[in-house]
Amino acid sequence: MIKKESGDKGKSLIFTLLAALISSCLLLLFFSESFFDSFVLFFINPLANRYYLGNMIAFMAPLIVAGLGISFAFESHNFNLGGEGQIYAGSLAAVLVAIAMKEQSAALIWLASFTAAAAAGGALGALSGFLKRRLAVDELISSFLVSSIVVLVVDFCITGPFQDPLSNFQATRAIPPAAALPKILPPSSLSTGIFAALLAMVLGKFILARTRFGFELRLCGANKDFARYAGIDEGLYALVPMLISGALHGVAGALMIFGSYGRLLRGFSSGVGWSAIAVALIARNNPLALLPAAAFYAYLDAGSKSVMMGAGASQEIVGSIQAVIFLFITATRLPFFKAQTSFLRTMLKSKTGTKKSRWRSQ
Amino acid sequence: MTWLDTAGDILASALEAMTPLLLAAAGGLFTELAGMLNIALEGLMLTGAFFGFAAAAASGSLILGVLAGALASSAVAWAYGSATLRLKANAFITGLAANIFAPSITAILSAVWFGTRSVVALDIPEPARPLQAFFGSTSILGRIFFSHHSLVYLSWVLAAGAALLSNRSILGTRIRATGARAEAVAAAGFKPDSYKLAAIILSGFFCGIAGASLSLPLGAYVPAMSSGRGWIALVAIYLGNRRPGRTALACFIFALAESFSNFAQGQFGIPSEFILAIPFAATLIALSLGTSAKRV
Amino acid sequence: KIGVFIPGQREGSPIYDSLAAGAEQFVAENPGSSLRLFEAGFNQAEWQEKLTSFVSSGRFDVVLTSNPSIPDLIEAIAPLFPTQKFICLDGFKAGIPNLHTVLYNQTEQGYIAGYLAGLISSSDLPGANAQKKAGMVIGQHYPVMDTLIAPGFEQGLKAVDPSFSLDIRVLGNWYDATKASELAKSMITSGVDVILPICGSASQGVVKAAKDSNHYLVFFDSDEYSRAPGTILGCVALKQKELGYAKLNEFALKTTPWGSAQVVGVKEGYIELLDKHPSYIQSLPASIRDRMSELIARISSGTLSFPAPKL
Amino acid sequence: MKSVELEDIDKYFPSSGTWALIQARLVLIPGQIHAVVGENGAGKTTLMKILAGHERPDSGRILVQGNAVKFNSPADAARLGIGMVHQHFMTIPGLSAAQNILFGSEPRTAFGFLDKKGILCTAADCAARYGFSIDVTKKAESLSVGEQQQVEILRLLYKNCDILILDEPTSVLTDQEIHSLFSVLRQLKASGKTIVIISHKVGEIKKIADRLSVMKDGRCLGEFRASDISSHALSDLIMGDYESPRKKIKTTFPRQSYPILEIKNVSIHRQKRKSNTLRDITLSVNEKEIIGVCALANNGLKELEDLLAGRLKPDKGSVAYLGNPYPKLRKAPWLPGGIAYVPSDRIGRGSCTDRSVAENIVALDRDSFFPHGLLDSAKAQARTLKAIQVLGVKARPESKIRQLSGGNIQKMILGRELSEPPANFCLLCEPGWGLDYASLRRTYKRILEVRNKGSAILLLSSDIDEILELSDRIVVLHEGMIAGIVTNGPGITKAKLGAMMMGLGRSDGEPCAQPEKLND
Ligand SMILES: Nc1ncnc2c1ncn2[C@@H]1O[C@H](COP(=O)(O)OP(=O)(O)OP(=O)(O)O)[C@@H](O)[C@H]1O
Ligand SMILES: Nc1ncnc2c1ncn2[C@@H]1O[C@H](COP(=O)(O)OP(=O)(O)OP(=O)(O)O)[C@@H](O)[C@H]1O
Ligand SMILES: [Mg+2]
Ligand SMILES: [Mg+2]
Repeated sequence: MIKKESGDKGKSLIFTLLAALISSCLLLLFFSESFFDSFVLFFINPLANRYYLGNMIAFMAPLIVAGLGISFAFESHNFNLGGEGQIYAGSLAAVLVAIAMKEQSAALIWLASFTAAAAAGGALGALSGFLKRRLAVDELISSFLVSSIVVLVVDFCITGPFQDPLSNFQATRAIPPAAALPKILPPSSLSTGIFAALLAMVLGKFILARTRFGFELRLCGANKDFARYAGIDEGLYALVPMLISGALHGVAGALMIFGSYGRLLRGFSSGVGWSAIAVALIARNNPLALLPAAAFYAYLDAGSKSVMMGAGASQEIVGSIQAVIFLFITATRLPFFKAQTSFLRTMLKSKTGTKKSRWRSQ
Repeated sequence: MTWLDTAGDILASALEAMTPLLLAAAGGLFTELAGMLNIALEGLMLTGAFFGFAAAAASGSLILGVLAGALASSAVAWAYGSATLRLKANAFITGLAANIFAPSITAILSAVWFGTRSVVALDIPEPARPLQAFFGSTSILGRIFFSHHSLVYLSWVLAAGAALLSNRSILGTRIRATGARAEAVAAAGFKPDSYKLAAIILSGFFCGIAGASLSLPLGAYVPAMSSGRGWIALVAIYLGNRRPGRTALACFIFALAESFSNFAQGQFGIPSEFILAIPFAATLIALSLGTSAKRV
Repeated sequence: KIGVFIPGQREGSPIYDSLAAGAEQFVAENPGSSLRLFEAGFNQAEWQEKLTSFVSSGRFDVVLTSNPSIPDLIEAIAPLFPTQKFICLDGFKAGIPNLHTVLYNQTEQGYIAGYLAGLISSSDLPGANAQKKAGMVIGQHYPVMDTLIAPGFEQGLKAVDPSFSLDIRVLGNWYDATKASELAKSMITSGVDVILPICGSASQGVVKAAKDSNHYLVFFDSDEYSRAPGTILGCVALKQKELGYAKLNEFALKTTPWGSAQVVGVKEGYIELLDKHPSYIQSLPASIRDRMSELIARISSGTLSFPAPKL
Repeated sequence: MKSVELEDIDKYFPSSGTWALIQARLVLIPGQIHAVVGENGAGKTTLMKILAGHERPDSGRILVQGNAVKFNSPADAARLGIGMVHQHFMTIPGLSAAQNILFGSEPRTAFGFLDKKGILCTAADCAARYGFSIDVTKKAESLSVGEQQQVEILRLLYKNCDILILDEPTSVLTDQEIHSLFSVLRQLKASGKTIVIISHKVGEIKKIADRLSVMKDGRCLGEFRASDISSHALSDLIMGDYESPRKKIKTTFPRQSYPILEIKNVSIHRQKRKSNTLRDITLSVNEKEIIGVCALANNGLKELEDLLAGRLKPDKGSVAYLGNPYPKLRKAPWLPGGIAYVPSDRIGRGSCTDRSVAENIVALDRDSFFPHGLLDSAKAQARTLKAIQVLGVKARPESKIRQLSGGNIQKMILGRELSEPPANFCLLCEPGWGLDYASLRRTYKRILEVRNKGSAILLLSSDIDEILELSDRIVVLHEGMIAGIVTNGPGITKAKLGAMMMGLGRSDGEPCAQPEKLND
């Protein structure tokens, strides 16, 4: 029988992290000029250096928000592969609104821009949801295709109608400086956006775990047939979670703009959509676990940058290390540790199982 | 040039552009049938492209190149598959790992073997155009069907082979059964994981050849040269509803849209971004029409 | 102590490779100086952060870099690191006290390439046809491309014959060589016989397509003849290595005009048609070579000049 | 021929904190049919899964031919000739029945390709040899339950299993199907196979089994020769002190009751469906009335269920509930306008196996349990306990459904759907599935209670005894059409209904197959 290994999750996570750590150390040892330097740069520097730390935490904000978006989709058994396009479109909407509202107060700009970002991202997500509901088009594929199109269209907007005529970057004009989120650890790009992200995360957890909406959404994800039997319109939950997912991606994009970049640069989000999926999967779709997962991911990212800059390690070596870590990070079972875990399990059982209890009918 | 000629050229180049897609989709079909989302197609293709090219350059033989590409990519697929199945890790994340790993390892080896991490262009034999001599390429039909290099025809044969393998062979049936209901396969006394692994290795094999079909005709290895084709292959499989014939048709639709957009760039005053989006839009529309037609 | 900040990857980008080579040459000739190269990758959104961390280590006397958009970044961080000196090639921004920029006159570069392409296309070389069409395959649209290079190329073509038309096709990335080859083929079937590829490593696909169909290429930025002798008929190079070397020397002599922006071109010797290469001499008839020499002479002497580009 | 012994098997499920088996033992004598009986949750399925290698025991020994063996997977057990047909079938969708039967040892042509013809022939031969009447070309997903079961049994036979374990094989079969199953089992026994069969129906067991083991609370109470023990003594052993309310609590329904559910001229055509669809069905279910609907497999029962479950839209005709169009989305049974629905697919549709019992109950009525959008746990807990109590489900509100035994899942669903206040309309499909005798009696009692409180009940069942016991009126479907509606009474016999189900006219005296009388 194929069964989900329950329990031992915490333990296996520690083992997997250890395995990842050890194998990446081996790679560093093998490839880098000076193992010690590289090790410090990769693993210590991101935490010790204010600038790296700030950027690392800043990177966590969009990861958490977009990861939350992925979780909303996953929990309802939808797969949103369109994050890239949703982030990009959301950012464009946010920037345009912010520029148009130059004269207004910062709070007003934030309100309008983030709403616009959510609307733009949400519309794209909803499109995939709609296609799934109406035409039974797989949302995994449609979201990917829509995103591929949107990235090109936004590229056109950036380099065409909305290009900043004064800049050599392929970028829109900057948002009003007053509207940028307050910085926390200058010169790093850490801004108050991280608090917004944390707030969104907690709110997301609350909605999924406690509210009726979250309950229905998760039920549809767990068993559509039963949800329908229970009188839930399961088609709605193909649409709405994708909408939310897209909207959160849009907001994640806006957070990056208002927190770090200050304008929409072509290709600025490249990869964030994918990273968000990785983060959500590492967190196993538990919104609160997004925080450590995003921290881990951002830490890895910061470590790579640090070692590339400091020790001249090439992109390739850093890539190999990341690959190895990804290979292990979601492992729920490690062959080498199997003996140990099964030993632990028998120990555990002998402890809990002493009292021969039975279920009693009420 | 008449419009007929133009259409013929577009068709001919679509058939050529279809080759890597068709092969990668044939590979991805196995993992899809085994019930796994294989996002590593991209990385597997790149591995095949590099090793295929390296072997062809070293041996001077295209056949060895194709084989080496297939084998190297199968090996990477095996590693990715075992990690996913033995460690019970999330296939998406391990797939991501494979996609990060492939460009890294090829760059490292490229630096060692060819002294550059960038484009490697060496003299390797041109793939033959086996049918050109017999049927000529003067007529439109000749250009469309008979003017291609051997890898194009190889891809047709292999795609047919993959279809046969998935529909008719024992292994194919087991893989399908695993995808349809793994616990039933286990209950029947088989190990579903070994069929999943077999499917992943098969996908590696086909993707490796797909990669070789990029680098060998070009006579060069260019980093990142798979540039999203693995994803498109995945799209094609969905569009083809996991059936070999329809998947091949889906690959053709995408390739046709792409070669049309290549042509269209020179013709109309539309911003290039919109033209580049044509293949995706065409696929999305085909997907919507296709499934809605099925619903009636 | 020199830090070279490469907004891309050294290998595969001749322009960055020669920048690094220039710096390496300087270090080799000046014992006591040291060099640290950093490749920031092609994602422009990451440059700001990476440049800041590169600089924030405070290890460099001067940071040498090259890209039109980098001066904007330096402008943003210059106040934070007022003592850090920056030299940026291929960029233009005056007025920042710790920055010196040198811009290539890429309209000139485009014009020369276009003129050569026009001559080739209208010649009776075996691969040239009667149609007045030339093409470019570019990775993406970007400002220098749209405002300098492409217009320069087109002017060059029209200077040969006003009836020339330019066919520009966009790849959408810098590495899909297979698609680049398809684009080139499609262009060739529509009558183009000379192509200028500016699409990074994907240009390999254009080379392949041109070679297979016996048509011609002109190239940019560095000596590329050996990639396809007889197919690549001309290279209009930026002498980035020499310029980088010269600027570092200037820095060592403390004569750098900080805060100023220069424009260099053929006249200064930093844009050059590589016409000494045997491949150039053998493949092109004397008539074309003569007209090219004449053009270069006109530009050097200032008879033909292009307004300093505004960016 | 192999002898098999299970000695002192213990099995603890940490996830539910249950000792499913405590020192359980079982001796199988070669060439005999061995029955395992016991109340719901007694551990029967778990013991059989251990024997077939699907679960590993915590302690205890499995002896085959006197040698201790260890099964790490079903494959290990299969190698020793032990195979199991699960309570929930394991056919593989996408493959034909023939491919399912031969799965794992298909005949092949050169180059390792499937010999499609060979597969069909071999499978058909195999089916014919054991007297199965299945069309092996059908796809697995279009097989009826009876056919799926045949496929599963044939699969084991084809693999030459000596020891066949059948977990509640009869619970979803019609009488005819049970009859033919039993003759197959006898034939197998004659050919030397050992068979283990789990069942809750004492009459059946007395008929088919040579020996029987009684389980209770994870222990084996004893083994008996079937001929040595009377049905009554057996019931007592299984149920302990449960005294059965044999007397029927039937009340005749009032003449002038009004219709609650009205089906008018409903037809459903589906070209793709192989099974028969509905044709011109007109039926009204009145208050205080139970209408039993019976049919052979593939004669429209499934479609009728799906129609009333909102899964199929009528192509023609209409359905009205309380004078309004039939609701698209069901309301919880205890709400005004709600509908009670016990589906025949209890794992996929009737419950969410990854969720707790409480969540499975809360899910039906989000309006009341999420008063301000947030869960009112106290209320949910109260409703859950109420539902669990109706039939005595052995589970805590927080237990996951997947940890429940088959019978307990069914009791949870029944309890939920039939708790107070009852719905105006109840759609009950195979309500007695997998229930032990005591639970079955309680369930019937509860159904009649609900009827007497005014509900209109439509009972779809393949068990004619159930239909006869509960129904006021009986509808027989044949090829998607109503073959007859009769008022239940002494004149209505199994034989008569059987004839109607096979489409053999309605008048008495017509020749018809005589189904075996199973119950005493
Ligand atoms: N409803 C239930 N479902 C599952 N397990 C139960 C239930 N009730 C009790 N148990 C388990 O059974 C064991 C015995 O319970 P407990 O000590 O409450 O029984 P008791 O007090 O001896 O009997 P009772 O409660 O019937 O008077 C406990 O370990 C408990 O975990
Ligand atoms: N996977 C599991 N996890 C936890 N508990 C389980 C699991 N499977 C069975 N149990 C528990 O073990 C006990 C025995 O279950 P089992 O399925 O063997 O009963 P059964 O005799 O087959 O009952 P039924 O007649 O209802 O099918 C039950 O209390 C059940 O809740
Ligand atoms: Mg010409
Ligand atoms: Mg059971």
